[in-house]
This record gives sequence, C-alpha cells and structure tokens, in this order.
Amino acid sequence: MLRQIEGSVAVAEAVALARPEVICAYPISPQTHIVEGLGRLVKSGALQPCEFINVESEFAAMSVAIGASAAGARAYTATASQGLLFMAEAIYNASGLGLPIVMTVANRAIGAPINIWNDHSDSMSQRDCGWIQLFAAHNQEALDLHIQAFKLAEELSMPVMVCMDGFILTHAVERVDMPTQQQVDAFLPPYEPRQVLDTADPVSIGAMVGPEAFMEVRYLAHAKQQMALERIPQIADEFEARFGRNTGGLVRAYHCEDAETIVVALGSVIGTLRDTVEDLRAGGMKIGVLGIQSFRPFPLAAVRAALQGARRVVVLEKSFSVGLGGVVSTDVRLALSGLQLHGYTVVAGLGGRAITKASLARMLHEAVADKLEPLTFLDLDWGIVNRQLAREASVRRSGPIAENLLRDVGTVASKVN
Amino acid sequence: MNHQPPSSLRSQPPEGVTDDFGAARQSSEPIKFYQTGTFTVGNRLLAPEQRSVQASTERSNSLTSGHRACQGCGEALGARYAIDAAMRATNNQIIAANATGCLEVFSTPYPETSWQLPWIHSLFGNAAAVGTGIAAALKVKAAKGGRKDVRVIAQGGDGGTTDIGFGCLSGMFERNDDVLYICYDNEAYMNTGVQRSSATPHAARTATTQAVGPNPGAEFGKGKNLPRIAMAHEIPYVATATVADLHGLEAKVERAMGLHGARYLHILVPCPLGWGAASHDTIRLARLARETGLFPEFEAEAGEITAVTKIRRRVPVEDYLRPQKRFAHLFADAGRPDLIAQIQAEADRNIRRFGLLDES
Amino acid sequence: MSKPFAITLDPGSSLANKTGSWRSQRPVYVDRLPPCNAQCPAGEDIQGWLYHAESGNYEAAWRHLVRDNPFPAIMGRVCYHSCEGVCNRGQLDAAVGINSVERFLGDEALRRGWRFEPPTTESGTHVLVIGAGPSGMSAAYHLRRAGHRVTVKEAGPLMGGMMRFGIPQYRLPRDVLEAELQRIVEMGVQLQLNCKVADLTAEMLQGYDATFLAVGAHIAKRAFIPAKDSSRILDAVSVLRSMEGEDKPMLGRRVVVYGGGNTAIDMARTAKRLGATEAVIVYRRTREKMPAHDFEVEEALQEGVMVKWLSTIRQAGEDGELTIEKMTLDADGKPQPTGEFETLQSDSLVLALGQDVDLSLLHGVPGLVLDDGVVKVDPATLMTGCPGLFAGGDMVPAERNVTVAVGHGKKAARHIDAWLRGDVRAPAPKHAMARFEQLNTWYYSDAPKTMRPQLDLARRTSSFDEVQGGLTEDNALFEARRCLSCGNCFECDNCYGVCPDNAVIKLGPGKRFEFNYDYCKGCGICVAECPCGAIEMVAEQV
Amino acid sequence: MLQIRIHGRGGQGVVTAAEMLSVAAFEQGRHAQAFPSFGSERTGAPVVAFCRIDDREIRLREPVLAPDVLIVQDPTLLHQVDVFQGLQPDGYVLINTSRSFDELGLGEITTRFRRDRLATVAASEIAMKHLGRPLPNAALLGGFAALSGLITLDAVAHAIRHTFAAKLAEANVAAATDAFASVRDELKEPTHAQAD
Repeated sequence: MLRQIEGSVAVAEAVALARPEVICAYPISPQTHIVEGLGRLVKSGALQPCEFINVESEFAAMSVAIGASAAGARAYTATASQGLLFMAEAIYNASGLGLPIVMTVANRAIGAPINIWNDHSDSMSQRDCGWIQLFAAHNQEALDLHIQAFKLAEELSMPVMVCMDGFILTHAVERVDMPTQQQVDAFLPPYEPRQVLDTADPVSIGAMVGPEAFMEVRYLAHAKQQMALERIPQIADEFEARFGRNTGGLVRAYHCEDAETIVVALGSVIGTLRDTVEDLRAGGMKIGVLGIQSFRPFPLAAVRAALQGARRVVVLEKSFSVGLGGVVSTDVRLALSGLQLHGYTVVAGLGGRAITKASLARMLHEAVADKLEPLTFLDLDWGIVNRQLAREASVRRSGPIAENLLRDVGTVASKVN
Repeated sequence: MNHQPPSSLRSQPPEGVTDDFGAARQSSEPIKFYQTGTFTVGNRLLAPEQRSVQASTERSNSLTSGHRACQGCGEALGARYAIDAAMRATNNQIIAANATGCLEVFSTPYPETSWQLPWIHSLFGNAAAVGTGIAAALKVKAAKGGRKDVRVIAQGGDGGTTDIGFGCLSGMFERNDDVLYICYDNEAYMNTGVQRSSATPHAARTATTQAVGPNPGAEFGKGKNLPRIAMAHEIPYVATATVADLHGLEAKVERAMGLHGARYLHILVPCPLGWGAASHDTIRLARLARETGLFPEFEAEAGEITAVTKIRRRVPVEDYLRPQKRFAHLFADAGRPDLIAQIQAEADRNIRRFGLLDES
Repeated sequence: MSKPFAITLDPGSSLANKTGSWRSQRPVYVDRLPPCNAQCPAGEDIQGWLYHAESGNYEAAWRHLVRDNPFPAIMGRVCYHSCEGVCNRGQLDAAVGINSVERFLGDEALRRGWRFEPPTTESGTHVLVIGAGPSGMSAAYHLRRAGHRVTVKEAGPLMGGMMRFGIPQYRLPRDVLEAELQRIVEMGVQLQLNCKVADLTAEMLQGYDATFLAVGAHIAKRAFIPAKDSSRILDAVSVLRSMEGEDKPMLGRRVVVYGGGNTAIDMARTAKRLGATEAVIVYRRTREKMPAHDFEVEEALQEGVMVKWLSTIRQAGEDGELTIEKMTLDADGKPQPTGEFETLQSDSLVLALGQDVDLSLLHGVPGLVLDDGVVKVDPATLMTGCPGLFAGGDMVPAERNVTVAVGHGKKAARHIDAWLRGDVRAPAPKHAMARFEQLNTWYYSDAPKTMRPQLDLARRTSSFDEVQGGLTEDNALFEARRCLSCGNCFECDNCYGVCPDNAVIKLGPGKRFEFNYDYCKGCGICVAECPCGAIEMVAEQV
Repeated sequence: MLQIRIHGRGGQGVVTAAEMLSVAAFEQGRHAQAFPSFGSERTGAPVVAFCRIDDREIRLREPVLAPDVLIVQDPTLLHQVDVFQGLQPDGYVLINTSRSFDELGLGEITTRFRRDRLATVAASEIAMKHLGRPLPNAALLGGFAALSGLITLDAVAHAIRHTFAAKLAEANVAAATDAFASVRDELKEPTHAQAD
C-alpha cells in the first residue's frame, strides 16, 4: 500500500511487520523516530507479543539484544554515531557469537566536534566488526532491506546492520509502498536459532578460545560472509518476486554499460548522483553511477565486473580515514587490482555538508578531464582551512579549531546550505 | 530481625534444674541438633528436606569438576552453592549469563566447560543486560506457549559488578527485570592479577594499590557498598552472604527464586591467591569477615532491611586481617595500629548500623 | 542444534580435565581416639554409644554400652566419670554429661526390661570367680558372654561387694544394684552366696580351667588413738555394712568421722541421715588435698556436714572428749604438728582411714606374689604369678573405685578367654588421640551442659532417698547430642559440601565418604572445615 | 519539479507544513518529498523546511536552494535571514502578516518578482480565530493553494486531516479555508484595478 510517510516511520512499521520479539531502545538522533514508532506499536498492542525495553545505554541495548537472541528471540535495536561507538564492544560480541540481531544505523558523523548531521563515519568505524552492512539509497529500500535483513541474518546466524542516512532519509517524508503482514509472513519464516539457551539441552555459549582455535573461528566468520555474497542477491530476487520491487542486492549500476567514467557511492547520495549523471549524459558525457548496497560483505567481483569496462572511477564517499583518505575507495581499489584505470577519491558531505548537484557536476567535469586531485574534498572551504593553518603556524596556542572556524564562517542559524 | 533457621532447629535446650527432680520439666519442644548443629553442611538427624542442597547426592553440581580454578577457590565454591540452590528451587529451570572474569575463564576454556546448565558469556560489563535480554525472550516465548517457569541468573565478580558492569546492573534493577544478579565478591580484579576494584577493602594491598608510602594499600574514603546501592533501587530483594554460611546462602537463594523482578545477591568469596591466604583458609576467612562485622550479612526487601545474621562469636578485625598477606603491612615492623583501628571502626559501624550483636 | 565451532560447548565436558594432577598434598580420612574412651577405666566406647543415643535409639546405645560394662545404671550413679574431665567439649563450654546419659540408658533398660542374651555357643570351659563385687561380676558377665561356664563364689549373703556395703543407698538405691547384678546371673552364671573360699589352691583344683580372684579390700585400717574405755570408736566399713542389716548402728547425736576419703564423706552423710545433729569430719590436710571427690564434699557441706581441716585426733578422753591437734602443711604439702590443741565433744568416733585386703585365703598359692598388701599381677593380663589365676579389683595395685574394678573384670575376662584358648590377647593398636586443636568447633551449636535435678535439702538429710536425679528423655537426648564425636566422622557432609572441586564422593548412610583424587586439587578446605578432625593432609609421594 | 521552501521558527509547525504539503501532493497522485533543514534548533529558533513535488520519482536529496515557492511563517525573520535567497524569478511568495509588502519594507521585492505571485495572509490571526493558538501552518497551506493553484484546497484539507486528530483537524481545515478565501480575494484586487 502506497503511503506518504517519514522514513523512520516506514522503517518502524517494516520492522514491526518482521514480528521482532525483543526491541531495545535508547534515544540518539537521528534514530529516535524509529524506536519511538516501534514503542508506540508495542504499547498499543499492535505488535505483540514483543518486549520493548528502554535500556540505559547503547551498550546495554546491544547486550540485551545479545541475551534475547541467544535465548531464541528475534531481536532488534537501532542507533547512530556515538551510540554505535558506545556499543562497539557488544557489536563485536554479537557477531563473534553468531547472533542474528538486526540493527538500524541512522548514519551520523562522530565527534568531536559533536555533530548530529549525516555522514558514514559511524558505520564505517565498525567496518571490520563482522556484521553484514547494508546501505539504503532511499526510504523504500530502507524499508525493504529491514525485511530482507532478518531473513539473511537468521539464515546465516549473523547480525545485520541496515544503514540509512540520518535525517536525509530518516526524516524525509516520501512515498513508500508498505507491504502487508501476510506478504511479510510468507517471506520471512519464524526464527529458528542455530544455537539457543535451553534448559532441555544446555550448552555453554561464549567459551574462551585460545590460539589453538581462534583463527579458525575467525575464518569461519569470513566464510559466512562469503556465503552472504551469494544469498544477498538471491534474497533480493525472492523479495522482488514476492513484492514486485527490486531493492537490496549487492550493487546497482546506473548507465554503466557504456560509461567511461563511473561514480561509486553508498546511501542516499546515489539519488542526487543519478540526477546529476542524467544531466551530464544529456550533455554527452559517458558517465554512470554504481551504487553499493552491500558494503560488508564487500562484493569484490560484482564491483570489478561493473567497473572494469570504464576508464576512470570516482569513489564518492561520506567517510574519511584521517591520514589516508577514502575508506570505501580502498575496498574499490582492491576490487580493481590489476586493472589500469584512473581512480579518484572524493570525500563529500561530512557532518551533514550538503552535496549539491552543482558541486557534483563541477567535480565530475574535472574528473572527466582528469584534472581532479586523487583525493578531493567536495566544497571544502580552503580559505578557512588555510587561515587556521597559518594561525597554528604562527601562534602556539591557537585555540580550538572548531570555534575558530565558526568565527571565520560567521555562523548563521538555519543556514540553507 | 534475626535470621531464623528452619523451625525444627529453633527450640531452646530444655532446662534441667528444678528444686525437686520429681518435677523435672519435660520439654515439649523439638530438640535442637546440637552435635550436627545447624552449621554443618549435612545432618543425619535432619529430615532430608531440611538438609542443605549441598548435602544431597542429587545436587546438580552446576559447576562440575575439572574447572581450572585455583586450589581453594572461594568463587568456584560460591558459584556451585548458589546455582545448585537455584536449580533446586526451580526444578533445574535456570539459564545463566556470566560476566568476564575468573569464574568465566576457569569454567569455560575451549574445548571444555564445567557448566551443566544453559550458560552464556558475553562481555565484562554487560552480564545484567544479557540477563535482561534472556528474561525478555523467555517472557515472549511463554506468551507464545513456551515454558513459563524458566528463570534467569546473571553473575559476575566484583569488578564486573561494582565497576564496569554497574551501569547495566543499575538499569536492570531500575527496570525491575526478572533477573537474579549474583556478585561473587573477592574484592579485587583477580583474573588480571589482583588489581584494585571499588569493592577492595581499605588498606588492602593490590597490584594497583601497593603497600608503600604513608597510606599503604587501598585508600580509606574510597570504594562503594553495592548491596546498599542495590537497596536504594528498592528492588524486591537484596541479600548478602558468604561461603562460610551455606545454610544462610541457600535460604537466600531460595527466597530470591521465590520472588520475581530484579533481585541481588552479594556473596563474599575469599580468593587465596589475591588475599595471600592459605588455600584451606577460604571458608574460615569468610567466617571471620562476618564475625568481625566487616561483612554484614543481611536481607532487604523493597529497600527495607528484613533480616540480619547476628555475629555469633565476635572477634577483633586483627584476627581476620592477620592471616592475609594483603594486609601484612599492617603488622610488619612497628605495624599500623592506626589503620587497624580505622578498620575496626568500620566493623563497629556495621555492627551498629545493622544491629549485628544481640543486646542480651 | 548445529553448534558454532569452539565458542559453544557441551555441558560438563570439563570432566575430561583431571585436575588431581595439580595436587602436592592429599587429604585422607582418619579415625582418632576420643579422650573419653581413652580415659574410661571400664574401657567403654563412650562416643560409640552416645552416637546411637543421639538418634534416640536408646536400646542400640545401651547394647553398645554393655559390650564393655554391664552396669550402666550403677555407673550412672557411682562412677566418678573421669571421662568428663578429659572431654574436649569442656574446653568449649562444659563437658558432655556422659555419666548422666549413661544413667538414663541404664534406667531405661531396667524400665523396659532389656536383658542380656545368653551365649549362642558354649566353650565347654569352666571359670571360677571368687567375689561377687563389681570386678567379679563384671568378669563373670564377660566370661559368660564369651560362652564359658562361670561359677561365682561369694562369702557374703548378697552380691555387690563394696557397691552394696560401701556405698550408701542415697547414692545407689539397692533395687537398681540388685537388678543389674541379677541380670548377669540370668545369663546362666552359677552363683553361690555365703560361700567363703578358705583354701584357694584346693578350690582351684575342683575342675576349674581358670580362676578370677576379686575379693576386694574390706578390712578397715586402724590408727592408734589412746582412748579411755568409755570412748566409743567404730570403723566406717563396719558401720556402712551394718546399714544393710536389720538393726541400724547407734552413733549418737554428735558424730566425728576421722579421714578424708570418699568413705569418710559417705560416713558423715550417713550419720546425718541417722539423726546426728552434728557430723564433723576431722582431716589433717586442706580441702584441696582431700582425696574425696569435690562434688561429694560439696553435697556433704550442703547437707550440714562440718569439716575440721588441718586437724588430727591425738586422743579420745572421758565421755568422748576428743583432743585435736592443729596441723600445718610444710613445703612438700605434708601435714606437720603445730603443738596447738583443742577439744571436741563426740558421742562416737568413726574411723575412715582406708581398707586392707584379707590375704588369709591366699596362703600357699604357688607362684602368687604379694606386694605391699596387695596381689602382684601382670599389668597387661592381670594374671598372677600362678598360671590360670587372675586377680582384679581392690586387691590388686590400682586406684580403688567401682569403675576400675569393673574394668579389671572385663580385662581379666578377655585375657582368661585368650589364655583358655591357649593364645595371648594382643592389645588392639590404639589410634592417635583426638585433640581439641584438631576440631573445628564452629560447627557445633552452643549448648551448655544440662544439670541433673537434685533432691531438695530437707529430704536429703532426713531420708535415704536418692540425692541425684536422672535426666528426662529430652535432657538425655540433648546431652547426648552435645558430643563432638572427636576424631571420628559422623557424616555431617562438610567435606562433601565444602570441596570447590566436587572431589568428595558421598557413599551413603553409615558408609561415610571417599575422595575422588582425579579432581582433588589438595586445597585442604575439607581438613580445615571437618568439625571432628577426622581428615588429615599427607604429602604426595614424588 | 516544484520546490518549496518554508521559513519559520521552531514550534510554529514549519516541518509539519512541509509534510502536509507533500501529503497533499501525494493525495493528488504526485511524487513528493518533504524534509526539514536538519538540525537541533529549539523552540523559537529560525528553522527551514523543504518540499519537492514532481510527476516522477524524486531522487534529488540536496536542500532546496532555488525554490519555486517561498512560504514565510514569521515575518520577523525577514530581517534576520535572507529568505529570498535563490528564489526563482517567477517564484511564488506567501508571507504570514496582516501588513502589505510595502509596509514590511519589501517594496523592492515586488519589483523583482511577478506581483501576481506575491501574497500576504494574516495566518496567525486566522489560526487564533479557529484554533485559539497562533499556529499558522495549516492556514498558510490554504493560502498557498489559493496563491498558486498548484494544489487544491481539498488536498490540503485531506493532508490536514491526515496529520491532526479530528477536532484539531477540523479547526485547521477551517483556518485553511479562511486563508484560502482571503488570499483569493487579495489576488482579485489588482486585476480589478487594471479593469478600471
């Protein structure tokens, strides 16, 4: 059924359709509307039986989910940014124990300086935690991915993170097609745990594993993710067959067939990129967009297949490995190893900096002319940066960078961009 | 206030002295078992149901042989005492969540586990939250027609409870989740080599509070009293116990399992390694801790003290401190009577606060 | 479920890890000798019979007791119970009232009419016992139990010896005495009263395979006291014996007893009961030095008996005026005259200065040796120099009391039995003593000793009713359960409970426990927490 | 594609206004996207919300930089924020005020943009009348329907009912209807003038 609703509400309802049995809620922007929505559904009795638990921290949220999942319950939680970092220890534990928890990450920057706006630093910081990481390009996909995520997680007994851009998607009101309970029930069977805490068949879960077996345990987790590479597209197809929508999967190519230049990106910026590319193609530029839906497992083969025909690749990412550059880029380069093509990393939209068609077009023109720096920061205000650098060179105690910059910018509340 | 043994163990000895033996009184009360007492583990003269769980060959040995705990480990003992009692009280319907620490490491090194009940170890600081999750899952399963009688225990050492796990514990308390949390308190981080925790007693030497300088050992004025903090949450049940009083410990576990909601049991478990004591002194030291007043044993319901275990043979704190190397600096050379006096004052305060001595 | 590799494990799998290899010392169960048992002159297994009494099985307790001593009701009244003096519980609160429980069992047996079973097989050998006192009857009992034919010859008209003629009724009611003696006779012991053996050598040739001699010591010691004819001087043994006859002795209103032993006390208390307004004991030393048992002195003083300490009687003058010289103790505690004199009026003076053995029937017995007025015996076997002739009781060198005599009877019987079978009974190896320091007394609840009720003073001094009462069943049970079971496992399950490694195997009621050395790490908690000190650590052989 | 930017203050229902606009468009079978100027602004602080309306799927995620429609819920903002930034030459402007553009000191604006696409409406007063509270957002949407004709008053009413509970919804519908009439009348005047 078509609805015009907020992304968070769409996700909350989709999660509810998956009949979770334990939901852990701790508030952090921009994830709050999702758990608020679920809390309402549970309290109203629309979603039951289900335990909705107001925990005291994200660390507890993931820990409660671990306990619930180990006891055989379908467990869900959502977080973002600092919250994700605060639960980091438990995140690794959940994947290490192979517990199929599903978690929404409403992507947001990580402080300091504290910043509530969108980028991918948070989920990228958990790149190696052993969770499957799926990225949604728009709210319909976010909705669909959650339903697919439970199926994937429980089949493989691996936790899945569904990443959606904070505010840009979570707070955007747009058209989504909300499936019915019957459809979801038919697609997603009840949770049958691989291992469970059961008084009738007691086991000890979470043993201490020494050098003699630790590497094997780790490799097995990798093997699981390799299986996921096969199951993710299959599940996307099964989903399409039942719901009539092609969402999820590993990657999605847009005008890549004949493209000499391909822009690789994750999340909501893919939409803006497609508009941009459409315009540029109208101007005769042979350019396409490759969206990555599955960042972990990383679809090396699919990415290589999609890019090997091009002459240059621009990885546009909302994450930044300080001291190196791109985070996604390194993975993409791995996919392209041995291929001779120009690679550019464009870091954009950090901390909610708007990514505009205009800026993208300007940047891509330079790229196509191969005038782009290998590592480019989209719309970086060099004036501010250089002034601060000069200040630091001259004065020993130049004061906190962020404040200085704001002074230079002359902040205006409710800036348009 | 006094913690009462089972009724059949409660009567007074009959008085023999009378003016005329023709009138010597016949006691109508049941006889107290003086020889095998109320203090030994078992008692051939008691009805089986009145004997301790540990006296039974049917006990579940939840933590069975082959674990890698040190010789004389109080924690291994306390864990078996408590879990076995809980198993008895619930007809073996217990699931346990364990914090990282000695208990976890010595009980479950791959490829062997000593646990005989469903058990999970997640992290150092989240045992209470994992317990909450299990309890929540069980509640939903029950609503869907699953077993309704499965109960949850979360457990950890003093580090995992009073320090790193404190947030999750307080949250579990505050939500009144249906979990019994058991803290096995050996008063320091033993697993990592005896470092100070917020449960480390004052003046005790640890690897991070060395016995050097003018204020040797753990500093006075620091540390926290978790049982009293737990009481402040006004949860259904809070109790303290030691491995020296098996009957009291089992009675408390039984009481806890008879209630729902958040419950907290704090068990003193001496650590021969960390305390620098002989491996055979484990129970004796726990007994002395109580008899000095340094470790008051009490029960509280909804934030109110409901029972205390009176001191039976009061002893000065020196008797407790002396056998432990972690307090050796209090007795070396000239000794530190000033610090011992401070510790004695703490014991005396407990005795006043909890009424540990019979007025008579 | 398809469990994840390594992180999920099957329950109890650690049993594969035999931690016993960590051990450098191992605990072992031991049995130690309880001090009460070690002390008992009659060799009773006190802890053994208390164990049965604790569970309220009084007949089992009684049967266990009489394996060693056939006189629980008598012992419960007249035994000086030195066992209680060494009872470890005495260091905790007060000694276990062993004697009172023994009396309760004895009385219970009489009340319920429990009897001794006659022997199932007859040995065919015949033993002569001379003297039906405590030693003789004890020997007769044990010999009969062993299946021997036993003939007891007693010079007097009644059984009991000193139990009857030395101990007043108010301490030992005669019906009790008679009943416990009769019970022995009913085992098939041939008893001949008023049958004085004049010629032992001849008697022994009358077809006896062995003889036990236990005629006691009945001849009162005399002291030279210059006296006028009018003064009335008697000896305590005769007076106390005459108490058993028809006409009671006439002692007058003022009775002076000379001596400091238990007999002197008994005499003075008897005098009181015979109507004396004054009963004065004259003794040359102090109360501390008095050989009489303190509790009896105490009872006597309660009853109004007076004692002149540090006094000797120098002469008995006209109308019973006694001249007393005050004494003083020298450095060695020996009394020395002071030259200070005083007088004391008396209607009669009773001497209680001890007794001698009547040696007349021993003349000409080959190999028999006398030593300082008593019969010399091998202390290990109680056999005299004459093969087949054993002796015991007051007539051999030993402390003179009923319990010692009963013990002699048992010991002699055992060795006579062995001797008859042509071998020598080797004494059973003794366990190490169970010391108080080896106990963990925490586990025993606090339980002060139960006092036995006593007859009120008025009735004590006016009648010969028994002074000391008995325990009620509750009291007896209570008292029995105060036993600490020193040195011997009583299955309290402590070791089973306190082992951090579940390395103790419980074998079931009466079967005690075993260590599982596969897992025992040798921490020693079981040893430290064993209440009765029945476990010890021994080094592992390396 | 039609791009709308709404300026107001936290607590005035600016974001709700954008959402209702998108719902109204959705109701008319069109694709619509509404989103706030993401931030943590508190009550009273200047805030902005956006709405895009199109006949095809809207993929663009950037803020509305060159709006076709500008709705100002609070005239006091006019002198704090450059609300007219990027406004299209033929853009619509609707301001919540009881005064005229000239009275607001915006005479210059009227020269730069099509006069027939500029309107003011006393939305707060209308809201006070119907709701008893100065929540102008619903009323402004009614006014916008009248000003632009890009959405119908019915669609706006539906969006309002979709957003608010029954009683409050009807009051807001009434306010929107009033504002619709007020703007329509306001727009008639210049044409009359020309007629003369």
